[in-house]
Amino acid sequence: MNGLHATGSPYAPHTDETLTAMLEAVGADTVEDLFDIPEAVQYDGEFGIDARTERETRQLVRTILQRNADLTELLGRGQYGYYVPSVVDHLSNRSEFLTSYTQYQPEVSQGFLQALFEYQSLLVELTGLSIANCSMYDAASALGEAATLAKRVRTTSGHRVLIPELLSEGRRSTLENYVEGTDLTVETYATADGNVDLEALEEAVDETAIMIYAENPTIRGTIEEHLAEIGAVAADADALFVLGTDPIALSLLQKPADVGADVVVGDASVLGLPASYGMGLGLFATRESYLRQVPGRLVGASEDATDRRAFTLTLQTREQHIRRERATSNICTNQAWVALRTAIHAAALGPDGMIELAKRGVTRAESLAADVDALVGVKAPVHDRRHFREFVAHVDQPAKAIADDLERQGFAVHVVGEHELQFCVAGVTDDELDAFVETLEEVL
Amino acid sequence: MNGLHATGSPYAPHTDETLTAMLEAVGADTVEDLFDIPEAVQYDGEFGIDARTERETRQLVRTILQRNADLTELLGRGQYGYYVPSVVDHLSNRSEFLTSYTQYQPEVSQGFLQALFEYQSLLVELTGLSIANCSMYDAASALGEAATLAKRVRTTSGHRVLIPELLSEGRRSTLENYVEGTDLTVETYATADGNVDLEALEEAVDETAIMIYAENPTIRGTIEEHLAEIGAVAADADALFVLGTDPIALSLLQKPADVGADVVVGDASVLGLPASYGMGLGLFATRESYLRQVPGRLVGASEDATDRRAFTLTLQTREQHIRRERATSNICTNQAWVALRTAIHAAALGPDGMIELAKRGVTRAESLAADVDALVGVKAPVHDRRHFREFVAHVDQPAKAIADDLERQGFAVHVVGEHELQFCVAGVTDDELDAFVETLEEVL
Amino acid sequence: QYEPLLVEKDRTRVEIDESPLPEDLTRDDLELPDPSEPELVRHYTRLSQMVYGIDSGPYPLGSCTMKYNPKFTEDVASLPSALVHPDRSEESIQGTLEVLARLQEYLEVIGGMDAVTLQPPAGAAGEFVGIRVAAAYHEHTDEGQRDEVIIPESAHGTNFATAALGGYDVVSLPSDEGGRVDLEALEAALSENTAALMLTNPNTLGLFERDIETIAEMVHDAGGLLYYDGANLNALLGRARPGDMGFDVMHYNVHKTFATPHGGGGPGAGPVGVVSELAPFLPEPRVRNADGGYELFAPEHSIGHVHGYQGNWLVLVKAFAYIARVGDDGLTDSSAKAVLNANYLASQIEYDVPYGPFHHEFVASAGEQDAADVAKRMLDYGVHPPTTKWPEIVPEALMTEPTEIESKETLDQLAAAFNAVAEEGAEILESAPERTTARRIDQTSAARNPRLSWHALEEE
Amino acid sequence: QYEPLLVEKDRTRVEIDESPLPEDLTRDDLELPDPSEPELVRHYTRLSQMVYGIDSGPYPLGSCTMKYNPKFTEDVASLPSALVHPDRSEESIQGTLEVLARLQEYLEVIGGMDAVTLQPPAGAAGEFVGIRVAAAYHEHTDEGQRDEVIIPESAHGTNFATAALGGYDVVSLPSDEGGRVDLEALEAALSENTAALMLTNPNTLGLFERDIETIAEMVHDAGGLLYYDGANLNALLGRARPGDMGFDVMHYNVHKTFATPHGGGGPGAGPVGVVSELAPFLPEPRVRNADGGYELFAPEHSIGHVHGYQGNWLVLVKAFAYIARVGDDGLTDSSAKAVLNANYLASQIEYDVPYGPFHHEFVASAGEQDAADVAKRMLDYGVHPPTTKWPEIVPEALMTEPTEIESKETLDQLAAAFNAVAEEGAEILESAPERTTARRIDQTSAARNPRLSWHALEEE
Repeated sequence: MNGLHATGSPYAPHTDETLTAMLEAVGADTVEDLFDIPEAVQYDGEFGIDARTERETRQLVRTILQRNADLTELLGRGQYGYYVPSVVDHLSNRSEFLTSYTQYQPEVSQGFLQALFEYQSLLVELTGLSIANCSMYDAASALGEAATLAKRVRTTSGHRVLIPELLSEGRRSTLENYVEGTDLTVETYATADGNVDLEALEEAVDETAIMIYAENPTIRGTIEEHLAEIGAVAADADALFVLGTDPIALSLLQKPADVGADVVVGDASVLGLPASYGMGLGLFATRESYLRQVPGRLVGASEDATDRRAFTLTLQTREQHIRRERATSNICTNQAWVALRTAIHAAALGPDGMIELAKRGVTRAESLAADVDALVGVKAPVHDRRHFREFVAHVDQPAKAIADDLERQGFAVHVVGEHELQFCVAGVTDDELDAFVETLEEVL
Repeated sequence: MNGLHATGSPYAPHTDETLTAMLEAVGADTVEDLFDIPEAVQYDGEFGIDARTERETRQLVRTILQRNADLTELLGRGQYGYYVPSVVDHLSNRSEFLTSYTQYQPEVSQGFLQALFEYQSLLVELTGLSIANCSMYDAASALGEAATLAKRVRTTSGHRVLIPELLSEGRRSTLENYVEGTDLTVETYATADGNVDLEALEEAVDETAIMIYAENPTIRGTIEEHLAEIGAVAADADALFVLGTDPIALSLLQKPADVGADVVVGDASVLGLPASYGMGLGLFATRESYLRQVPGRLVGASEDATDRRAFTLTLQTREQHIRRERATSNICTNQAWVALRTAIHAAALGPDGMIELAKRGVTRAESLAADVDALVGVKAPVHDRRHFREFVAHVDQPAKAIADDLERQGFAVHVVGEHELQFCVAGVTDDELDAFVETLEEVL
Repeated sequence: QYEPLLVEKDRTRVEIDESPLPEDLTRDDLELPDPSEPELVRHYTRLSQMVYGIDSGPYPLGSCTMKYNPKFTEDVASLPSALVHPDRSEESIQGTLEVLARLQEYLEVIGGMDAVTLQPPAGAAGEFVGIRVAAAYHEHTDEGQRDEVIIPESAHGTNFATAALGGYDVVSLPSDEGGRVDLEALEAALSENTAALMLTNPNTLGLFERDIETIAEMVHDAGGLLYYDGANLNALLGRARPGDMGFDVMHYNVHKTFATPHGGGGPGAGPVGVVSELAPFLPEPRVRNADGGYELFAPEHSIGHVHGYQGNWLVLVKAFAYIARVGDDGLTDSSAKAVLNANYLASQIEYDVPYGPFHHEFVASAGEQDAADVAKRMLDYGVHPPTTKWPEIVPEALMTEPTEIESKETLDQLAAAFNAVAEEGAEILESAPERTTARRIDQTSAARNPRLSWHALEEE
Repeated sequence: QYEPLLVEKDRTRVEIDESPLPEDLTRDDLELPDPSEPELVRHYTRLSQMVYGIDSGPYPLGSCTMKYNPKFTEDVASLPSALVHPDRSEESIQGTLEVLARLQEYLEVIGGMDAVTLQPPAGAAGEFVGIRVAAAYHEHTDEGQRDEVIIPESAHGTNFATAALGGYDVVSLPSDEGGRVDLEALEAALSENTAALMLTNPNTLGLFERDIETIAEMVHDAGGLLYYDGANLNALLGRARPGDMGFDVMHYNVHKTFATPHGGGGPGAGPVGVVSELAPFLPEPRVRNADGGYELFAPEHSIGHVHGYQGNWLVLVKAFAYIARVGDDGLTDSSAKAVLNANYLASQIEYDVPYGPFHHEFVASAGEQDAADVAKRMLDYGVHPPTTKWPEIVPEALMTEPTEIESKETLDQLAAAFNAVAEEGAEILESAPERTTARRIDQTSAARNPRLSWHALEEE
């Protein structure tokens, strides 16, 4: 109806005729009469935002975004640009999924509830823990929520949250914000050659520790070798062992339940989302015993009036809209649609495909490390550990200068030290890795 | 299930286990045993086509297609690259639409049938004729079908099909193929300054003419001024007046029923499809009296067992699957999904938007003609007519050389004579037109 | 579920005024639906939910090869670089031409043909090209008058209609007892008037024409050409090639064999392959390699165009992507699983299947039941029924083609639907379907009182 | 309609073997659903058909602003150039940064705020940033101990939960007779302990807080900050700005006001705007213009991160596209039509609406009926019901927000559903819904016996 010369909202359907009829029905002369805003706070300025046609708007955004350089990204450190199969887009963009609200009327939301139930089940299988919520914002906020869970479930007088010194700034800082309103304090413990320094950790842990956080793989790509020991240290101190990881790593690496993890957090969108400038999906799984203290929404099975299986949001008395200031979290809008995508991506891969993808994360990273180690002026990997998906390399020249050169040649890498670069193979094709090694050799 | 290392078809679901069970059920040892192909004609060679992952395949096609130059296309002559609103893609790609078959089971195809009914109705409104089928392949094949219709409905001894000398090669040649199996012959009549030469036409028409074809707008972008007269000539000779046009032109130009058209053909995908290398949608509308002779599928309203309105394919006794060699056409698979897109695009524009788009076809073409006419060495338009969407310009220099220069500068135009270029504004933005005029001036 | 017509919700009549054209060149007004974008979206979303597609469940329509349409092929077809005008210079669309050239090569080797045109926009259009090429060939090489095309009784309706459109008389060929070409009848039908024999292999009963070499020899000896209808090619992929069997011309239904979506009836694409002797007669323009690039050319004796441009490009690029994805192994596996699925499903249903051994499809008989009613009733079990009442050689035919994409579980579900209906009486069948969007639709009323537009509905 | 779990159709347990890692670093096995691609597609296609979205029909959830989500915004968010890793150098992602910077500017002018952060991934996260910024500000400027946040009783639950998460004691504020802030109660609640007052305007009854200037003055006089909960901003677009009313901090719900899809519960985005005094406390990194380009920087007293990176980028780019599309006129028209629609709908229903004049939403009372039952019964009429039983100030509340995208026709259809249910007895209501995919679902059983994964179902 709006043709090419719309005024007003292009999405409001009112014609002059219906407008008149509606105003008459409500007894107003003009729409303005319906507003009850004191004159003093009325706004009569203009935003200065020109309306555009749909085509012009698409052109505008495209033009702006084309200012991004087209780089092959060997980037990771918590965010991964795996290839996302086409079915994930096509199915998750089905508009019933995309345009629906939270499932407060389950009778007309069974499809989304079931998808979220399948997502929860995926995480239960991957972690070995019995409870997974149906999403938090991202890995960082899930970590923050884990700390508040620790606060609620640990009745000891503890207040210390222990995190590794090697941790992404975003995660550490977000965690600190989450605990700022509590009496908890965040402290780091030392790492040794990319893994947890077990001795240092043991020393740091006492009865005031209520939570120990570790990651597998670590931010520098090393596979943590002492998970069971960390679990034991935590158990001895009656502290919660919170493990940071992700669904692809979990497909191959140790099952968290087997090493004593109480909570698993991380970014589940490694499955389901391409690199999206840090947009994620907070994975949150825990033991059944903490069920009533879990933050976030939970989908459960139930029965409908005809005794058929049906799904519904459940245990909502934990949530803010019921319990207000005594809720287990303030989260309301979450990342449900990303969880849907993750479930679809996992199903598209199947267990075989997920394991294979994980194995390739090991073999391809280690093979790339060997390739760059063979170059003069590079030593890789820096850590004498097994690696998953990425690794740190020592370069004799200043790392930043090499990274800049690489960027000019079309490759993005992490600078993680004055003479340290980090390379990640996730989502990068073999051909691109070959080209990268060649280019690295050239710019050295 | 196929993970990263599938063999065989990635879309066949069989596991080793189900394969065994199924072979047992059919009493075969191997799948090969089920084939009843004489050894002499068995193929044991290889096609030499490597299987690829989905990602690799996408990459392959993308890489190949990137060999196309990125040009602003001032191209028309029967195919137009109008902007297609985003809703058209999103709705027509709903997989129920996209992956369904012809509606031979109407009880589970109501949605598609209704959409095609709405498409037919759109054409009825645009042409003023009472019957429109739910698609032919493209404008050329619709023209061919119109000739065979003329053959069926004209009982005179006539055999001559008259077409304008200015006609696209694809349409003329396709028409000739369609009539090759009949006793019809295709003859051209003269045009005058881009329009039908009425006198020449009158001279050409006698009792042996069974069909007169004309276009509005013509292939050179002129608006035909003598439609009613052509209609009268055809009526006098008892020949079918077949008019070639399209839905955007019809939104503004004379209504075919008002000028005596018996059949309207053309490319309806000017609404609905972006430039798709010539893929189209054959528009076919005619008078009610020819209903039983119409080629192609028709959707009609009916009632279901509960007396509710329902839609169904109807008058199928005209079609090849029922009437075989006596069918009104051999068409089976048609362009239904494109017709769906056309209906959506039309509804997205609304009558206002369609008329506006058509008006802009006139004003922008004439404005561009004025702009290029102002350049030294260019005279435009060549024809002293009103223009729709495109026009021919005379250039003093060799046209091909100018077109080549323009292409190097990012613009594609038609070369239609040694010193004639043709420019079309459809789908080209104002900014792009400005840049074009500037570039043309530079390369002259 | 019920959705009004758009025009019943919201319409506007707009007068043509302030037109840049004089009044005598314009229409007076235009009255069309005028929905807001949200309402438009809801309308078509609801309509879509009233359609059964491959993504809804099994779709075992015999002779239609309703395969899963891989989603990624939609992505490649919507790449901006895929969307070019057909009148662009060859130099500026080397990518488009390369896709076409490579697809031609794929189809040549898959069919065992020497040259392929991609121009025909559908299977029937492919048949038409085949028949036109045959006619042009005979005209060019023969003195004699060849005005007959021989077609087996059980062939697709398009074969008959196409031959007639090409100006040929149709000579109908009865089947032998086993459901295959009757060689004696063929001998009788062949003459110096024979332009071509059109054959589907496996035929519409799913049976391989075992005597194909003899048939080819007979046709060729009579001076005729052998045409292969590619509708059933999925049965043979990687196992036998029409070119090796002696066929001279063939069409491929890429929307069947190569998994492009059927789109509710189209668009499809019907490329045509020929042996080298016929290549000079193919439609123009064709694509070929030239100097490390690609160019268009007109074959020497080309029949000209059968489409305004180069056919259904968006379909062709999807077919190219599909073949490039699945490769040799995938193609060969498709025919294996398609044949296995048909045989397995047939073994699980209670209806009689009179002819065999069949390949990718079988034709069961509904016996005392009306096949059309059986189909309607199957809808109530949530599956799509087979093609019915055809080929007529099988009484009350249920022509069934599950394709390779169905799992044993889905086939079992289909068999359960067949078998449930097989037990039901005429009364239930005649009142079916009961659980669908619309109940049984009155075909007679639709045809007797044709209402083909909203205008016609409003005149009632 | 019923669809099994994927795992019930097809699953595989895979042992981890031939691993590149030593056994003690790996798990033993993995058991997951293992569908073929066609089956996967059918599964999720069927699931989607069991979901009611905005594209299905009206969705008048009060306080949720369920607008139509323009399709083209999906297209821009899926541009390949939109998809970059967050650790890229600033130089290499100038496009991404420009979108963010321009969206910040849009939001600043729309809200009348001096600075905006886009990092919070949801409305509640925005509230948290607001509360943390307020805390940091007080810590930085005050000696006094401020440990209370005042929140009206009728406020969104997230306000309370957020204040608590921020370590504050919540002081609950009763409404006055008219449903607005009770100034006397506010006076009593304010003290030197007051960190902030969190307010929604229009409030959850749809009423504009007419005394907003006085309220602002009172809060500021007490040394507190005034927080604006942006959930209801759609009512005021182009007509009043929180910044002009004296608010110091606000969040925007872009998935409400700026039409990005709700996605079944998320992702959303909850940008936060502040007055200049508070800008130094905003989360890092922020984006700003620099030398004709864009750069990231850390505000002087930043509270740090509240998200691992920069929030929900894909949502933000859609919001940017929406605002750039509709412009001033579209924004201002949205609030007009949203308010008109709410008033019109309220005028057409038989339920009592006790408070007014309301703006974009109204809260009707189901009276003797149970509001939750009313909602279930409305589902049977094919529409989505309003938010129910909240705010509690209205007995059996039906909190209704149709938004600007609904037509009079759709509103009439909604009113008809309201009015039909209003006439119905308790028995019908309690057994509703009857025409939905699932019938009334047993919430008690779900909570008493939590089955939260397929593993739990199998243990039963």
